Amino acid sequence: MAGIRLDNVTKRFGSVTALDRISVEIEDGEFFAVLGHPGAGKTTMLRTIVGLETPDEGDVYAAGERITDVYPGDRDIAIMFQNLALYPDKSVYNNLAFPLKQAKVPKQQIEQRVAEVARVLRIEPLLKRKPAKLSGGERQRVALGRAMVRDPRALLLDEPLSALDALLRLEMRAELKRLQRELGRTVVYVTHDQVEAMSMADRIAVLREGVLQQVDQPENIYHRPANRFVATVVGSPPMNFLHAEGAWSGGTLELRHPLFTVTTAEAASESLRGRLAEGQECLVGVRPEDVHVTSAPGIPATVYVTEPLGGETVVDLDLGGRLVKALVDPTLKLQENEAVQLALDGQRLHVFDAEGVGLLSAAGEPLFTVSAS
Amino acid sequence: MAEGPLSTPSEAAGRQAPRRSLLARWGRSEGAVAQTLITPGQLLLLFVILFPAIVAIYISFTGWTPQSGDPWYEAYRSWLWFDNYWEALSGNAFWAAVWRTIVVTVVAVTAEFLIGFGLALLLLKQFRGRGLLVVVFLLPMMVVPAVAGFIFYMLFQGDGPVNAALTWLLPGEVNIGWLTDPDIALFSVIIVDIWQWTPLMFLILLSGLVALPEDQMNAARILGAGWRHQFVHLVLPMMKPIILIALIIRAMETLKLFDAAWLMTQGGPGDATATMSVYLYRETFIGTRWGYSSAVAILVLIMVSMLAMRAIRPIEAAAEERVDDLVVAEERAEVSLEEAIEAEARAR
Amino acid sequence: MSDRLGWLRGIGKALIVTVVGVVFLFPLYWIVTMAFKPQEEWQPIDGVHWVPDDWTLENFKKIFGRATDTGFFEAAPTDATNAIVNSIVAATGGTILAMLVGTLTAYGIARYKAGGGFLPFQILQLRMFPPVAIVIPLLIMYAYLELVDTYWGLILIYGAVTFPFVVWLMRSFFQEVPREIAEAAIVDGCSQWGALFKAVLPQVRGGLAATALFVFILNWSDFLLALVLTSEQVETAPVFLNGLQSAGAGQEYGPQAALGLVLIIPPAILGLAIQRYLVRGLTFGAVKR
Amino acid sequence: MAEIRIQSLTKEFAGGVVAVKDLELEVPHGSFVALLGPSGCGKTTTMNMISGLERPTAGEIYFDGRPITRVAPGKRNVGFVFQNYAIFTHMTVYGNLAFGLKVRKDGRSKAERDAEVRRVAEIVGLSGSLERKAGVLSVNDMQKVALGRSMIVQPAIFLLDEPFSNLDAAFRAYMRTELKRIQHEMGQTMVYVTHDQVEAMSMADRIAVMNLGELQQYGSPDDVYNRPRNRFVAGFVGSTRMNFLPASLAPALAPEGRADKLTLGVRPEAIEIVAPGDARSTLDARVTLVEPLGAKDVVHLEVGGHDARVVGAPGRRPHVGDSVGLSFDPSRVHLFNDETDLAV
Repeated sequence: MAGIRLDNVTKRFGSVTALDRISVEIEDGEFFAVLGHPGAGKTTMLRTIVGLETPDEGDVYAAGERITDVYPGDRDIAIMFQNLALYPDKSVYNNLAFPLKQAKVPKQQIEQRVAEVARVLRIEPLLKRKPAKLSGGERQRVALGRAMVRDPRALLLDEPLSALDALLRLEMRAELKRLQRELGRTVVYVTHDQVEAMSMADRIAVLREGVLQQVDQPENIYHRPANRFVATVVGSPPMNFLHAEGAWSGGTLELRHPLFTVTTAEAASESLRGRLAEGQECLVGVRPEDVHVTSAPGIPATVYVTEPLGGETVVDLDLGGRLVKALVDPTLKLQENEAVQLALDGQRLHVFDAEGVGLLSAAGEPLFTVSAS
Repeated sequence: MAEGPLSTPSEAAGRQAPRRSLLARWGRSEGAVAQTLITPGQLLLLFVILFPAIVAIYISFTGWTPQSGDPWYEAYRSWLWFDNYWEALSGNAFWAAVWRTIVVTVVAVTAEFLIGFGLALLLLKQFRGRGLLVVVFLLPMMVVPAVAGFIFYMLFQGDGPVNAALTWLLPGEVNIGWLTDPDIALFSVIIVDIWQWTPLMFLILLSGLVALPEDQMNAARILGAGWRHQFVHLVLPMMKPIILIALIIRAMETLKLFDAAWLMTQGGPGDATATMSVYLYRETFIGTRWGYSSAVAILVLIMVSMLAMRAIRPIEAAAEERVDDLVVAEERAEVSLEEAIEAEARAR
Repeated sequence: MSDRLGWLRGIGKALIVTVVGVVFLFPLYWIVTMAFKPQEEWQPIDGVHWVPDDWTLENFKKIFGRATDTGFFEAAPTDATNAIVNSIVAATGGTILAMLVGTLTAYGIARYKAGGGFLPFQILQLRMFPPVAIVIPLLIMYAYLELVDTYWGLILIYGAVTFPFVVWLMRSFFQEVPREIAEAAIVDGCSQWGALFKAVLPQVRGGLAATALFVFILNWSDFLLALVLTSEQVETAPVFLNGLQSAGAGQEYGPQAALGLVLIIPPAILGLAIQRYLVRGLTFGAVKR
Repeated sequence: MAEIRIQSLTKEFAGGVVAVKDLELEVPHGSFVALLGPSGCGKTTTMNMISGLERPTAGEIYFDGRPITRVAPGKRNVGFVFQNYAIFTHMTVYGNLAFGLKVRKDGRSKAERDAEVRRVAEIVGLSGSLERKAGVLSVNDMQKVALGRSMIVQPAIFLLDEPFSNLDAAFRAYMRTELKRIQHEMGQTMVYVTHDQVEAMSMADRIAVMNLGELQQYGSPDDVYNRPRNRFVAGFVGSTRMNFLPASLAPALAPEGRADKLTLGVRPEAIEIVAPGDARSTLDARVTLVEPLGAKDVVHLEVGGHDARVVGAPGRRPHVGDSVGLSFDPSRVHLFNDETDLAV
């Protein structure tokens, strides 16, 4: 109850609906990620929580109290902008002390508090310097420090790692996660990088064009995607989709693809009874790491192009006219146009209806068996 | 790392928003602060445009003069309706002044543009003395216009340095009546304007050329485009907005030409160099027929504001160049994944 | 391109640049040398003295009221010290007024789009009107308010006439400060005013200084408004120069050149100081070099 | 399509900064070579010298045996795709594509040129937006225009400077496959500059790894990945950073006891987590953090005061604080000499 709640929040900028009836509850102390492509409305959502944007409809609650019209400075919520927005004219010390000065905290307490934050973020040596003289990683820590210094009830981070280079991003990810666990504060973390969301968040909200697609733990977002969009947002290279037709024989549902058939287990078919009619189009979703090249007879395909990445190799396969990506062991040497046999991991399949709405995901349970036709 | 959380989570979660005094709430409301910020500016606008316009319109319908004894607010005693306007519009003195102003503006601004652009192109490539040269070029722009008028008054004397230099250069005695010959005097005024403001045109166009995207130029060179081709297809089209701004701003200022013309020739010989501003000044302070002068002033204000409507658009567009609000950035169209897969199927 | 052609182009370029340089610099050379020429060399019968035979400070002494020989007939009093002081006071006062009002208005427009989209146009239009067209009503209002020939009179009109430059220039500087800096200050607890004074203004200190100097140059260079709105008390230097010009039918070359030189030096120095912002200033922030 | 030979190419900028130091490189006929290295390693400067935008201080460049070091860029028949596209934003897409043909006045009639533009527009997938202004296109379409504009003049050599770095992940993967296919079908000699080793590994036939203006290694993706010549190449190439540990931690792996002067290099995916006492365990470690990435996990460990990472299947996920054994795949362990950084 003590966390942050958005209730049916809608925000329009002229003709563009940046947020469309968003309702979500963020628990207190949770590391909550908001994932989506650029332009999905993630930043607008953050700005609405902190009060820099006022929703056209709906309300924002913090610890159960309605704060929709409360002035940003009085919400006890801090935000770290994507461009960090450090005060270029002030030293690092004054950047950190600024919020405390506005809250009229006694000078002696400010010094002690800033020292504390500087120690936690390992930026003590930088206190005298101006932001322009800092490296990307240091500037990013100072911005985090300024957001933390007032010990707010929640920290909103807008793609904080996007400006850093790959190596630093790796380190900062680990440090941010460790820091959040120690502070025990709610963190709302906006990113378009699915690796960051998957590796750091307790829960992820996937957003597309202002509409909430799914809110769940990383595992479920990955293994039980609510729809086709969520399935493609997480996991790289993205999930493959193969067109098939639903066919009921007795109690069990079969998904017929020209080159293979997926038979659903008895109990699972029951749950799809009303949602997939006989002959109705559907999509079989399978992640590249669940497409295996086997020596045993399987689904026929030809190799289109291989991309060796060192740790693994991405293979583009022509499966009945459609391109399918598979993730294979780097030691497997494949020539172009080579005919291969494929096996789809039945415990990892997903079924979507024609519009892309998720119907059923195996998620490790033996719900499907795949047989070449 | 830190031993424990900085303060217990529940304690932080419980804090409520503080109550604020009226003044503090006023200081936080965007609407109230925005209006307060622009009020002084709007008052200044009223003081310099609205009140003078009202008073001028009122006086322009009367035959009032400062010597007529009664105060200005009783100017209605000599109410003339539109007589002053008819007199101005039918008289040729007014139109002659308008014509002279147009001639000065067109000739001066065109010459400034051609010389300025030529020099900017010439000096585009970085070379040793360029910085110094740009500084030297700055000086004429900095000269107080009245002083510029005085300088050229000295230069254009019959036995002055200009005639002396020309005699030295050209065969035979040169004795041009720069300030005395009615056919040439206006041209002398134009020369002063060209001398003073070509540097501005040069600097604006130079900064435009310098800002041209280097990599598009390189791309054109790699595709085999020669210098002429680059100029016609890349430089000119991309410089169009800046050229427009430079011309408009210079035209705007030249229309108001008074200082140099007055110091040098007081609009003389006769009214050979009486631009609009000089003509109005003479009618007001020598003719003292304030009713008539107000009518002329209103006509000028109308003409200029019509021009201004058209002229402001490019300047506003350039000044607004920076797209900062959030939404436009998010609206940028972006190929969704499905389209990419479709394109791939189509390509094969 | 063979090198010989390149060398030829280099010479051609250098030639053009020197010719243009001479043409543009000669007038300045002429007033500087004239200011140091004794009376005999002002308009010598034996032809133009391109370089002064002997240099004298007499002209400067005359315009600063410490002339030694007042033997020859003086067409008009040449002591300009008072006028120069008036110019300084009026230009500084006008600049301060324009900066205060203009900066606030610029922030109102840049940050909150205050006054609807049309306010910047109205302000820019103000700059388009020929000042002489509003001179009569101004004189009437000033007489009514007893502002004619007073410092306050000049300061008010100078502030109003250069106010558009401040608004447009400061707006372009404010636009360069990311929106998030003001928003960060607000989230950190500042009021809208706190965000402006504590977070945004410190980022545009350079712009403020440049705009102030630029506007001072404009006010310093005014002639028409001072000519119309002042008589003896608050007469500015350009008006004084005009007085010398018309009284002695322009024969007092020496002192006039000295006064002209004194008038040119401040804007020249200030102009070079803010050279980077000059183009931006004169184009209302449209051209950001 | 042409073959490029570069001989002791050097570029020194004013102020003594040496961007490229006597580079030797051979780009065989119709091959796809990647110039890989961190920013500022001289790869873009090298590209600019091949295209003629920059003139080298020393050394020669040959196209098919013919020296072209002093030939003007326009005369080298080179295609160049810039990192920020450098498309003509004020022209239409059609204008951009036709620019190369219009400039070269190669005697083709207007109709032929028009057909050519439409053909290339079809290949790069722009036939729908030929009349649109190039400046308002999406980032991905802009990249297509840049590609099409260079392809249309059938250059002998195609140079690309990190062309896909501004695209979103999904479209970047798609464009990589497309570029490789176009290169393959047309047998086009291509030089591709990138700092992204995944791009280099997945697209190039041969990779030239550069650092601080010097060529570190020039070989096939497999050579560069599995047989790195020095510590820089080993550390730079590979999606997850290679672990570097002092060889003294596992002396058995170092030849004849020179363990103290060598460093051990092993990739995170070449390590398997086993029980502490297990026979296969090469050395012991303590788990400090686990990062679940869906398809696999990245496990952070502390080994004798040094950090290390292991990439494993999500199955048996260790907990923070566990002490475990690390078993190295001996065939994929590298050793580097501490002074020279060269592989042993």
